[in-house]
Amino acid sequence: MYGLGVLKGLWVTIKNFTLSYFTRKRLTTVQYPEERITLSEHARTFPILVYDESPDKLRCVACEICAKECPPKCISIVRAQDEAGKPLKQPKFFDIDYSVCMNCGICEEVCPFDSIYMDRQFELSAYERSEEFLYTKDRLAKSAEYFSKIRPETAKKVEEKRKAKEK
Amino acid sequence: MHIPIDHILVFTSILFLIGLYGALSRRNAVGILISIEIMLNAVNVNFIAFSRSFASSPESGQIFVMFAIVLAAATAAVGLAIVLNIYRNQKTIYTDEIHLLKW
Amino acid sequence: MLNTIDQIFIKAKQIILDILSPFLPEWMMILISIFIVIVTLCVFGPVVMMYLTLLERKFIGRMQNRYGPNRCGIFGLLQPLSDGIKMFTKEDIVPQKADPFAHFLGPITVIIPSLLVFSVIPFGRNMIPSDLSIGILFFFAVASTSTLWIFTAAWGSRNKFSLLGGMRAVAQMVSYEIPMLLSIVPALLVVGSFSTVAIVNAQEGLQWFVFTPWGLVGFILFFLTGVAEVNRCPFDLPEGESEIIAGFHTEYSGMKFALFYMAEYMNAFSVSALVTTVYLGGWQGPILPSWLWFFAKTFVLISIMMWFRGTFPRMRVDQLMGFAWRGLLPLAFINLLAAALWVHLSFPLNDILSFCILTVSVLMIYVANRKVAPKKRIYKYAYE
Amino acid sequence: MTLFQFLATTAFYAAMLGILIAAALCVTVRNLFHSAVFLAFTLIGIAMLYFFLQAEFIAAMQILLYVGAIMTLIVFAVMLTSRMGNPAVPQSFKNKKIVFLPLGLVGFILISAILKTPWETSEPQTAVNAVTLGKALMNQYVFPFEVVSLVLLVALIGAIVIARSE
Repeated sequence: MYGLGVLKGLWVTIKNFTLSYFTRKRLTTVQYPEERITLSEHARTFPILVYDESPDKLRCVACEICAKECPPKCISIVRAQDEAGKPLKQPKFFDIDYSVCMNCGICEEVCPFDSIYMDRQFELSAYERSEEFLYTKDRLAKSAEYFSKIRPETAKKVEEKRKAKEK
Repeated sequence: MHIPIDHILVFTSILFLIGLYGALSRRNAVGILISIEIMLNAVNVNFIAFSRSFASSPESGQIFVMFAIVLAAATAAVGLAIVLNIYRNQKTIYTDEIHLLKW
Repeated sequence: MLNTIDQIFIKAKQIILDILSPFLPEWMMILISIFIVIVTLCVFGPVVMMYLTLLERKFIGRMQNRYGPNRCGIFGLLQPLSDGIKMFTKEDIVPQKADPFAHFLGPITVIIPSLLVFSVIPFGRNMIPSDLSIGILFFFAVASTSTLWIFTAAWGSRNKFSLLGGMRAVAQMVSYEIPMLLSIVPALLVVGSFSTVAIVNAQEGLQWFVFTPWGLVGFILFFLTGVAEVNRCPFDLPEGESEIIAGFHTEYSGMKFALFYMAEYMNAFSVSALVTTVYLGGWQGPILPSWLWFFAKTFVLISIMMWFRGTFPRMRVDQLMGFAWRGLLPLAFINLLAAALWVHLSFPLNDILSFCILTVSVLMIYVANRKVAPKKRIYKYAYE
Repeated sequence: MTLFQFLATTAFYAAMLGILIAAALCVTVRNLFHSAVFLAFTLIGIAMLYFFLQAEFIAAMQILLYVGAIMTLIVFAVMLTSRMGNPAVPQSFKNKKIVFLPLGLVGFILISAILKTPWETSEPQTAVNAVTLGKALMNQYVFPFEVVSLVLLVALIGAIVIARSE
């Protein structure tokens, strides 16, 4: 009948309205600063560098594959050199411009040494756009425990792979 | 609230003259129709002013004004329809440019 | 005791007058009493509008499984205040090509009818700002001018979208004005006078007009046309955000837009107030004080309007026009006939007769307007 | 002459002045849309005059019919015929000064006639409300009432036929 659709529509909205006062789960909104939704395992925001023991011994060997692969070219690496000028297997400077990074996660996929991974920190507001968003090596470095805390499965896989490689 | 009637009559005649001036001096057909509306209204005010001091049937003035308003609506409708038709055919509604007897 | 609560506002005004009377001359007192009524109306209008916006946002929020605004104030109660401040401080941009006179005139002249209209609505027992002998007619006369002012606003902003919105607004309001006027006439027929106070007095106790057959149809008719006249949800083509940005008030920002916004909500309030006055018995009600009855009924009607807004998509222009001319107008004429019969016949017969006339006519209009599926066309040569 | 009589008469004369100004503006302003808006102001002013002259029903009818309906017609006509506002074209005849001659003549005759005749200012009757109007319309003026509805029907059909685009 012509008018039934109208009545059904009215019934649905008034049902939503009345029941929203009784069952809390109908209301989907999350009061953001107070409550937080739990991020899923594969949430990714900005890349971080992982180290095992201390922040200056990063897993990264400055091979610059991630810098080449990065679509917006926001990673810049300078290889470290010892006194004699021989290049070493670690970066002297490793800067990621967070304001340019588009959180694509390609650097995480291409890194052969499991050193660069995507963090899930998204509250990174700053007053100054240019300097504060240029993350240097020490600000990027995060411990392996932190990494395994935020991404348990991938950390487990990476650990097995590394152990297999060491044997 | 006693307003001497000749004050109202002077006012309506001035209003009528303003409408007449508009009708005579405007080139735009719609402008002329607007001025005719002013003249009609001036006459209506006269009716209402007189109808108050009519002993026999005081409401006759007001009824006449109602008929006048209705007929003004009818004339406005037909007049504007004609103006639209002229505009569609001649692309202009300036009265001095409409001088072809047929289009 | 109940009578004191009922007349509480009248007594308050009387108290103020008594305080002031020894100091001021007699003629000043009359001006003061008029002035008090005007000030309360001018304060009451915007305040009602502010809290209607909040009520609407919370009501529709809850319908869409989310909270309404609850950040400013305890339950979002200060939200209208913050909206007001935002509207004040927003920059008021006038487009360079706009016609300054019409653009400036738009919001002023749109707000005047929506404020003037409050002077005729009876808020409670002898709580009517000015009891005109042509109450209802004054309401419609003033409400019908808003068509022209909306068009001045649309024409003044010299912008294709607002012109479209303006033309849609004029077409819609003109075609919904006739059913609106005709849906009122049965009530006037029964009461025999235009004044709103007489209409409310005629609905003594619980004999509201809505309980008579023609009253129910008239109520539905008047409510639907009222929603259309106020450009609210199912009929809000003039400011259809999706297709013509914001319709006639596209080029307005800051306080001018706030005036349009305020005029819309005040019109919604005054139309639902008039529907309660004519069909739901105004402030007539068994125990509660009269003004409480009036505001309760008006807010029920306003929440129904908001309920419409939460549910219905916008109507297409041809559906809108078809609904007015093919649906509401014939029903209004027949409702007039049924009401006339109802008045002239005795009790048992008149209800039955008018009831059957109306049900038959509603079904006939419904059948006449049903879309007939085109017959299946057989292409003779295609099949050989 | 109580204060209210004084207030009412000054308001009446102020309304009259306002109407004259609005009408003068409506007739002389170049932009056609502005003259339509000023016409609306004159019509509302005249409705206020009717309120003062205790013709409330006519005032409401004036606003409802004139400003609500006829003004919409005029505004639509203005919109459809003007090329999106180019007031560059002169809106009035070049030799419009000549118009003042007949106007002055007619005005002089009219106003002098008005001022000379002694209007018998009888006490105004009781206010005519909608009820007596309705009764008169239905009893005494029922024939013109029907004829006017016929005229409206004819005008309606005529306007549609003329303005209909082929």
